[in-house]
Amino acid sequence: MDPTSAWGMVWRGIAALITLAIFSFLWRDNPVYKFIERLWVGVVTGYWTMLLYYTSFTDKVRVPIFEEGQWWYIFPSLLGVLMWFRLSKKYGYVSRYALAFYIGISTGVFIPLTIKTSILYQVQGTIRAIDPTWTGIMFGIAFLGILCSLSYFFFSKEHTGVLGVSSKIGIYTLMIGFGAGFGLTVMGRVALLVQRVIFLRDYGIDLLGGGL
Amino acid sequence: MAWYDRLLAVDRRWIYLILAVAVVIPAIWTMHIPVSLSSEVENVFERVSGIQDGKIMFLAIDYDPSTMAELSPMAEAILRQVFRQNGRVVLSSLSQFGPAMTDEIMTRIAGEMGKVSGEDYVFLGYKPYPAITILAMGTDFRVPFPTDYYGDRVDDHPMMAGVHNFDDVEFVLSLAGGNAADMWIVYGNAKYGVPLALGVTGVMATDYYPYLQSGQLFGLLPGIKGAAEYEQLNESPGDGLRGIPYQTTSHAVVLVFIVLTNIAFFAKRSAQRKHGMQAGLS
Amino acid sequence: MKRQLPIILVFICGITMVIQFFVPHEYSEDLFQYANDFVIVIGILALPVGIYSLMTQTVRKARREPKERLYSLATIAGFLVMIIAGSRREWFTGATSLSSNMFNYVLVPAQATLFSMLAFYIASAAYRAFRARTLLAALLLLTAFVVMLRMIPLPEPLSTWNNDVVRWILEVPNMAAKRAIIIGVGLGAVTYSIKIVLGIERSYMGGD
Amino acid sequence: MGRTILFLLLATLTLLLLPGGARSAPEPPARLTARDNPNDSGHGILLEWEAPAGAESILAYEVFRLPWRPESEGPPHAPDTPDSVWIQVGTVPQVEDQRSLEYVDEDDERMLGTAVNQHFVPRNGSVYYRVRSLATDGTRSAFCPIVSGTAIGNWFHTQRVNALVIAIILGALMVYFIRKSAGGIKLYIRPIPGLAHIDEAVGRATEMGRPILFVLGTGTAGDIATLAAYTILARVARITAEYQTPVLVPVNDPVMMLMAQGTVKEAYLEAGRPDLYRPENIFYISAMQFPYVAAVNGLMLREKCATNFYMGVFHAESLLLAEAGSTTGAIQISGTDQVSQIPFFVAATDFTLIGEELYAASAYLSQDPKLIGPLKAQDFVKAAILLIALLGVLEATLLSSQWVRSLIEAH
Repeated sequence: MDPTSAWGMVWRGIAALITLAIFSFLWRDNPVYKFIERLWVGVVTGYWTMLLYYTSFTDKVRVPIFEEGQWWYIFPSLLGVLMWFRLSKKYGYVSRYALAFYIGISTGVFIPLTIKTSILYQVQGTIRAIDPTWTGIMFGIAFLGILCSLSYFFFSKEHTGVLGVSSKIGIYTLMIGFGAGFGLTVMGRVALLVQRVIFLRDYGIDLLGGGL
Repeated sequence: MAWYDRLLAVDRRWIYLILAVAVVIPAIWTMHIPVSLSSEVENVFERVSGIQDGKIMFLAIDYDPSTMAELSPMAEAILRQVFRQNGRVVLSSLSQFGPAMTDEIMTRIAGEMGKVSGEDYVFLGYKPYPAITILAMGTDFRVPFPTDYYGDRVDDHPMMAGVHNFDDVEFVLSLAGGNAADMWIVYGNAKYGVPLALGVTGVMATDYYPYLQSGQLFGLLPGIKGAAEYEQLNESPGDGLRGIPYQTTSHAVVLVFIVLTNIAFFAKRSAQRKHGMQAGLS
Repeated sequence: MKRQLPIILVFICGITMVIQFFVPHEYSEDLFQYANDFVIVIGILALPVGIYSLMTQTVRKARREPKERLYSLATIAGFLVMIIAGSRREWFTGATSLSSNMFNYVLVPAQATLFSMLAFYIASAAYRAFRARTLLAALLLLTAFVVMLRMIPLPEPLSTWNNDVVRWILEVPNMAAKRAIIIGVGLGAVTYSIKIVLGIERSYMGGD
Repeated sequence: MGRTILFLLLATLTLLLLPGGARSAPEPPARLTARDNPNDSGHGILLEWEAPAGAESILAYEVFRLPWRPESEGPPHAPDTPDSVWIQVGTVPQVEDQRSLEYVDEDDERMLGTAVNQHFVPRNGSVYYRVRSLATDGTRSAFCPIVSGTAIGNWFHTQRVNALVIAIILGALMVYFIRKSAGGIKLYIRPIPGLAHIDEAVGRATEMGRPILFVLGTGTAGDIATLAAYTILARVARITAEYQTPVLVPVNDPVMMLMAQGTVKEAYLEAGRPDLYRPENIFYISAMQFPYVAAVNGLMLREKCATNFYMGVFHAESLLLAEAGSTTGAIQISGTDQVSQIPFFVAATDFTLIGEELYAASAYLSQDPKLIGPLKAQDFVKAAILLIALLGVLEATLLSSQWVRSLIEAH
């Protein structure tokens, strides 16, 4: 759509109104914000429903069962239907069978995969030689930081003695890390805000410049 | 209510308002704010400044449209500078979706500055397998690229006479949005000893500083800040520097907030201590 | 039985999927795909329950308070319009259809605006929280301060010093903290998962 | 395919282009072998060969194979098939003075759209290979003798033993410590600041006569951090049942909603107040992150929640929720496993469970030996990991070897 055509201006106007309405929440909660919030929830639910229908539902339920005759896809669908029984007072318990599959499979997949990516990979990455160079020494300090930070997460031992010292250094290291994370994020968020401001500015220019 | 109490309990809407002003003003009116310079960017600038009067540098455009916002300002600034100095440049692309984008940038800038393919620049094009391509270019650019992106024989280009491999260019600068950067370090720098600098996205930057320390890279352009610094050194404001003013003002506002809130906090604490001491004495 | 069977099912599914990871054979890959589809399909088919929940709460609010009626109407109308606008595939995917206009001019700007509000919230959070009450709070605020300072043009040699310090923070303590958290989280989550598979932890399952 | 043709074309062009004269072709690679690629599904063959004499002038090796064809198109190609049928599948660079080289030919797709995939490696079927050298001056060697290999599906991934060992040790230690603590031996758990304040935070809401908000994050019901949040929700719900304070749980996933209703109902039952349970207080809003946050922010302000909990998986919404929540003066307790969001929770909420603390919460809250035992086991494994890392670094520094590191190599 041509953004300066009549319809383009109308749609962009709607977008501009929504932008201003959401920003108005910064001032205070107000009826306009509330209206947009509720409308948004309705619209997004409708969109999401149709999106799931055309993608996952079509690929995993409709096509395999009804078009390709892959009868074994009936089982996950049946379990999915069991979830609806949660709404019934009497038969609510049957939804637990579906939940059991859902949780059992998710956690079972998760266990070895997390050992691989969060433990093995990460520990592997920390094993390096500490050479007598600037980089080497910095790595040595970082390594010490990792050991101390991890020692902060010992739960079953009182943090006294050596563990007390290391966990203290650990929490200091964690705090420095958090501060850095906070400071680094400002840039990206401001960039997003500027995009909204520029969107409003351009729409304003087109509107005043006789776009309509 | 003491001044510090009022400051500590200030309505947050004042904070929103001040930040909004700090962002909106530079976003609507163009203004120029200098960025602080870092040595890794200055090093790249100095080396590129040396590409004068017929000298040749190698520019590897190894990113694709997904990281264009951060890396294209660097490519543009560097190409303009080299052409202004009458330097020449050999380009390649190791990213599958990079060549069309490279061609667009190259043709546009060459058109603006009246530069000619084959005399002032040669765009070799794209080849898969980055490691092999870099290794092969180390022997002769013609091994992986007998013809350039436009299908012309490399040997037919006057500027390529006597230019065979990395020994014949001053240095390599790779603008990379992915692992091509590592390939250049391992195969280009470690195997052939090519002087190498990288331009990378802001997120990637921390991974490459150690190579700067170890001397494997002579320079690094980190993300949009690197692009802005470069444009400032080059005195040619572009998308990099345009993104800076509102970043500077908004960061400054947040920093001032932090200072103010701490001044008020300590003022209150010392007042309380004094008060506590007097209470204790009496 | 009502309580035991689900726990046994969790155990069987969990152990099967753990073993699957160590079996590279093609049959095992097919099993993984099939099991994964269970999670996806159960997830999709639960959506009607979600919509039912949303609609009943919307209607309930409207019934209870007349002032709420307009807002409730907005939710219901928005939902129905999107369902009708997307009821045909070509309407749903068409470049200038109502469905894609709603997506581009309602959903996208709304999302981008809420996301951009973080800029304000970051500023107010900094004002409120970055007070040097304790040593830990001081470290947090000082690091954030120094990192943000890199966007401010400083006179030499301050700017070089600041650049070096920021780089050091990112490469040394920041890297150490991130890695330690990832390892800790990984280990904690694996232990928690084993507790679920073994049926020790079952608060998620709830009552009848 | 296109790439292969391009490469061949290019190679021919290169040959034509290079100045003529005395050029000796390089030696072909030596001792080529082909065997099943270990630890895969059965569609990969591992080729190994040695660099010939004069390897310094070799740029790379070109690997060729006979294409696959389905039975309907005829029997598999025999090794005496003419040169034109052979296809190039890969190029392996000769790096530095590397002596032994390898290439894995892997492809498990029979068809690419409607076309037969010639690169397919059949399970339990033979494929023929030959390799030649490409010199830095563009000349090529003759092919080395043809070899064949057969891919089979493997039943155990030998390189993943380390992960299996960790899982088994962790599981065994858990069982051991559960038994030990069930036998009456008291195990210590260090206090976790955020958790110690849960009761107080709930009490405050009661005094003010306002509801409590519990946000389970924007993950899915399959995320472990979300599941861990249910333990805390169960605890909070039990206290609120005693105090008769409503707890509002808006969720962004229907499965999570059903689970949360079950958890809260159970908690009210345990507290002896099933009559107070209101299923409508646990409701679905939207599966999408931002409209969900917009609605929760509105809810916090309109319902004037006195205490907000944020537990589970959080993304950019962490600060959106925490800042909006702080405007109402609510006490806020947060916990997430997401490294990038912890800083915002630490800054904007009153108490934060940092990463692993979220998982330890269940043990801390219940003081049940069955849940404390695993925590002890977890600490043991953590200590072992620290030790391995330390030994690995010492070994790398003092002996310049990588044995310890190779033990924990992830595959």
